[in-house]
Amino acid sequence: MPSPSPDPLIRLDKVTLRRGGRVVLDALSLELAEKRIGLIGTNGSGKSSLVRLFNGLLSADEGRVVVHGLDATDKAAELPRKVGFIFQNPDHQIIFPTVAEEVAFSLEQAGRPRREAAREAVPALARFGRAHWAERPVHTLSEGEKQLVCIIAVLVMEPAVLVFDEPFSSLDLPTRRRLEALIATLPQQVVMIAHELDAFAAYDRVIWLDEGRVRMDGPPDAVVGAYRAFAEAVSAEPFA
Amino acid sequence: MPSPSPDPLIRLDKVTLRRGGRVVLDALSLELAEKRIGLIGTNGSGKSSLVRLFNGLLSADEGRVVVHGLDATDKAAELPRKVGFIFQNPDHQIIFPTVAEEVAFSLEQAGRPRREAAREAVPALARFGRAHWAERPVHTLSEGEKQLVCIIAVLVMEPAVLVFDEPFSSLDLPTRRRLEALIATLPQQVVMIAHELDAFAAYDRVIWLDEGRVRMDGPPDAVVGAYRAFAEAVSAEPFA
Amino acid sequence: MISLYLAERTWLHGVPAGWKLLALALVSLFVAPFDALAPMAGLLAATLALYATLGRPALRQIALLRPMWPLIAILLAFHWWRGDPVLGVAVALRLLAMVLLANAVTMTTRMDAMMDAVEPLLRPLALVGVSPRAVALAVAMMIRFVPLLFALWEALGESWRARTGRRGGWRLLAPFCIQTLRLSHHTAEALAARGGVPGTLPRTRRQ
Amino acid sequence: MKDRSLVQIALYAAIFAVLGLLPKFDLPFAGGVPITAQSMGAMLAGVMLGAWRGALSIVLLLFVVALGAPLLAGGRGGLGVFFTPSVGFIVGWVAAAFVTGWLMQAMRRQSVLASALIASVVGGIVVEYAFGIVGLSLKAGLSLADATKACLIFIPGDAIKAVLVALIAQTVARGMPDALLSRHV
Ligand SMILES: Nc1ncnc2c1ncn2[C@@H]1O[C@H](COP(=O)(O)OP(=O)(O)OP(=O)(O)O)[C@@H](O)[C@H]1O
Ligand SMILES: Nc1ncnc2c1ncn2[C@@H]1O[C@H](COP(=O)(O)OP(=O)(O)OP(=O)(O)O)[C@@H](O)[C@H]1O
Ligand SMILES: O=C(O)CCCC[C@@H]1SC[C@@H]2NC(=O)N[C@@H]21
Ligand SMILES: [Mg+2]
Ligand SMILES: [Mg+2]
Repeated sequence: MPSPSPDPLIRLDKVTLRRGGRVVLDALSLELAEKRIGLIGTNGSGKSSLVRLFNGLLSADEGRVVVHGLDATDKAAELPRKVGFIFQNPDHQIIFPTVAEEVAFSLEQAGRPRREAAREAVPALARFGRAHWAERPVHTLSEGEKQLVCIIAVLVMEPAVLVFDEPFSSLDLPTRRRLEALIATLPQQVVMIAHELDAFAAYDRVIWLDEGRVRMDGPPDAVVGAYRAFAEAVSAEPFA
Repeated sequence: MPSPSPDPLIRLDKVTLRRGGRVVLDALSLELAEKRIGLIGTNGSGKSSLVRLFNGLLSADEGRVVVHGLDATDKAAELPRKVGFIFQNPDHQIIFPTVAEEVAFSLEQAGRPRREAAREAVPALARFGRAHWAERPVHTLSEGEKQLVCIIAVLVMEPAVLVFDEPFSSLDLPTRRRLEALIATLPQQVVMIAHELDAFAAYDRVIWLDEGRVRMDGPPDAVVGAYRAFAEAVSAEPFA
Repeated sequence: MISLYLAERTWLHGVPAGWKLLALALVSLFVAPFDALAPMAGLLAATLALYATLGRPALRQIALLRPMWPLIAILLAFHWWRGDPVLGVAVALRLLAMVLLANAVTMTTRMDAMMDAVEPLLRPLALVGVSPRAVALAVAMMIRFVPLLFALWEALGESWRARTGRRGGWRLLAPFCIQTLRLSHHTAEALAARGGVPGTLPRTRRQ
Repeated sequence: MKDRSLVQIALYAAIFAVLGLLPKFDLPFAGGVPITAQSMGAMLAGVMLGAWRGALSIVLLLFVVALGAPLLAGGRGGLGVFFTPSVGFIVGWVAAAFVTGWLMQAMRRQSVLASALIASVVGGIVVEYAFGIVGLSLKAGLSLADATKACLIFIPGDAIKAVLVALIAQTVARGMPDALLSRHV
């Protein structure tokens, strides 16, 4: 069971982030207390950059980020233990050559002794019906299969916050549905980025990011609806 | 304008493909003559492997592949001029450090002299409203932005066949819609893999691949409908 | 050439990593001074016999030596030219045998097992503030990067071929350098995202 | 960032290993010390990573080689290589990478191309050969003068490698400026 945080809140206070000279997040203030939070927005709007502040992969140029009581500046090194992070591109997440090693590393980072972690990797995979992948070299998996490995490797760590950066983009429909159902039952706080907007139906809150600012923030049907309308308007103007 | 093929047909004759000791495609026979063909199936069913036969990135262990009159074994080197290929993972497609170089390379491959190609890269990007990306190092783009660069880089080559391997997985809704609209107007043959099943509504034919064999083949509503039903059945059984 | 790990299990997978590494080190030390034909031929024969006991998948891995043939040819030609072809053959045999032996260890040992085996040797480093787990991880990563660099080169080549139908060759060198750096950048992020270099923070134990 | 250093060290050790898979030649006049692309690896590590991390990446490589991994030129490895006439060169790579990296950092304000070239020549040739010559004279029973002469054969190749390293460093500085760690410490 994931350990509950005493103060389960992600707080951003006038956060500005610059990357390569561009302002990517612009004096953003947010309080994320809900259990299920969706993050949407066009490509390049700053979604991935924002969630990278939560686990210390990026740090704010101005302003303050506090995640479940940990200041992201002082306590950057402790954040990854609180915040599980599924990368948008599986190739950016995978560290080890075989599936079992990848999962075992997570278990070890979560505090299990080495041997125990190695032993538990296969049962952990079995919970997802993928025990037979244990010995497979990761690079011989299909893209969707790799993506599932990334998700499993983070879920087994049972962190207090789960950040999913478009976790289902390459998954097949049955696997996506089963993961959505599984995630719905988890006790942790979930921050999910997706372009597949159906995913948010049962969420508590959806935030629409636009050029590093919040364009809309509220219940899923309102925000997703407005975003869809925006998308239709934009796409009326054809390419080329 | 893309040059029309005299014989616009992709034919597979009892094709078997093995990868890492596993049979990935199993005595597959197909005749693809339609303009718009969708390819669906669960992760690892062999979709990406199949389309890699079309442009010679993989070659069949048994059987014969003929693409628009070119035998994929003898004429492997000529295939890429016929078959434009958008990779599933942008990181696997991008070669050059800047966006303009990436696009210029495509133009050069399509027959433009080097200088002309370099000059034309910016107008080509402009057709997609992305002229300002020209000088950006590709790795500083967001994942969705990279995916769009990959698509643009292949579209500008105007090959006779366009193979899209989950091209929209990271794209935002407006961009996806605009590309779908653009693709609908193209004169070329299109083979599209996607897990996002709405994409196929206006297609001529959808093929459902399952463990390297054709499980169903027909008009989009029938095949997609059956696949959805299958997905619901599978996902009734929860993970973990 | 440090072949990828072999998924099909063989009996050698079951031998503890430490023993395999020790055996390899001992053999390499022992054969270094020999330049005679007979012992080297014997060594290679024994190595091939070892592969035979590992089964067909292992034997297939011998194909990984293909890039070494030109080197062996040059070596033989050179020693011939110097008037000592027998020495050339002996040297070539040793080279092949040792590479195959080392490959046998690599393809039957998972990296975490490798780490385990190495760790006791590193314990003294803790005295100067270097965590043995960090060193073990660096070793594991380095060994992982070698085949990955080849995979990266291949992926670049595929991408080039997908648009040209030809091989990229030297033109891919500069893109390759940049890709390797991106690879390491992403790996560093992936490591940080899961808690960073181990052993540097007090671990919170959970039940 | 500590994770980043660790990964970079591992990466350059791996690149060094890959360079060893390019063909080598056994040269009689140099007592069996091969011409190898790996001498470029030490320059590259220093230029890209700076003194400490550059040197550590070579230490890591040598450690793994000692464990038996066949990562030196021509697929050699194991403890055996530390008993050949090459040993001076092999150990010298650590110092070569360190000095190369140190110079690179010291010339932070000069152009990447020029400083990488100078650093590679001084670290990867002058320092590297100093170690190598001593090793060679001890192991092959040559006088220091003879050992020095034997090493002249390496100069053209190593000069080319230094130029290559400088060009690579410049390309990287253009396409991915942050990656040149030697400039950011
Ligand atoms: N390089 C490889 N070596 C060995 N096996 C491979 C390799 N690449 C893919 N496979 C295997 O081949 C099968 C088909 O893979 P493929 O990539 O074609 O699947 P896919 O249908 O495209 O899946 P996805 O929807 O996840 O992209 C899978 O079982 C996969 O594990
Ligand atoms: N390493 C970087 N250096 C400079 N700029 C960057 C870097 N990474 C991203 N950016 C820029 O920052 C902005 C936000 O990028 P980010 O990756 O956060 O977008 P995103 O909302 O996640 O988009 P997507 O939906 O495509 O994943 C984009 O304009 C992008 O080009
Ligand atoms: O693999 C070995 O045995 C070590 C070889 C050392 C070769 C040295 S490094 C500097 C000089 N330049 C070369 O090309 N070879 C030597
Ligand atoms: Mg993103
Ligand atoms: Mg695929």
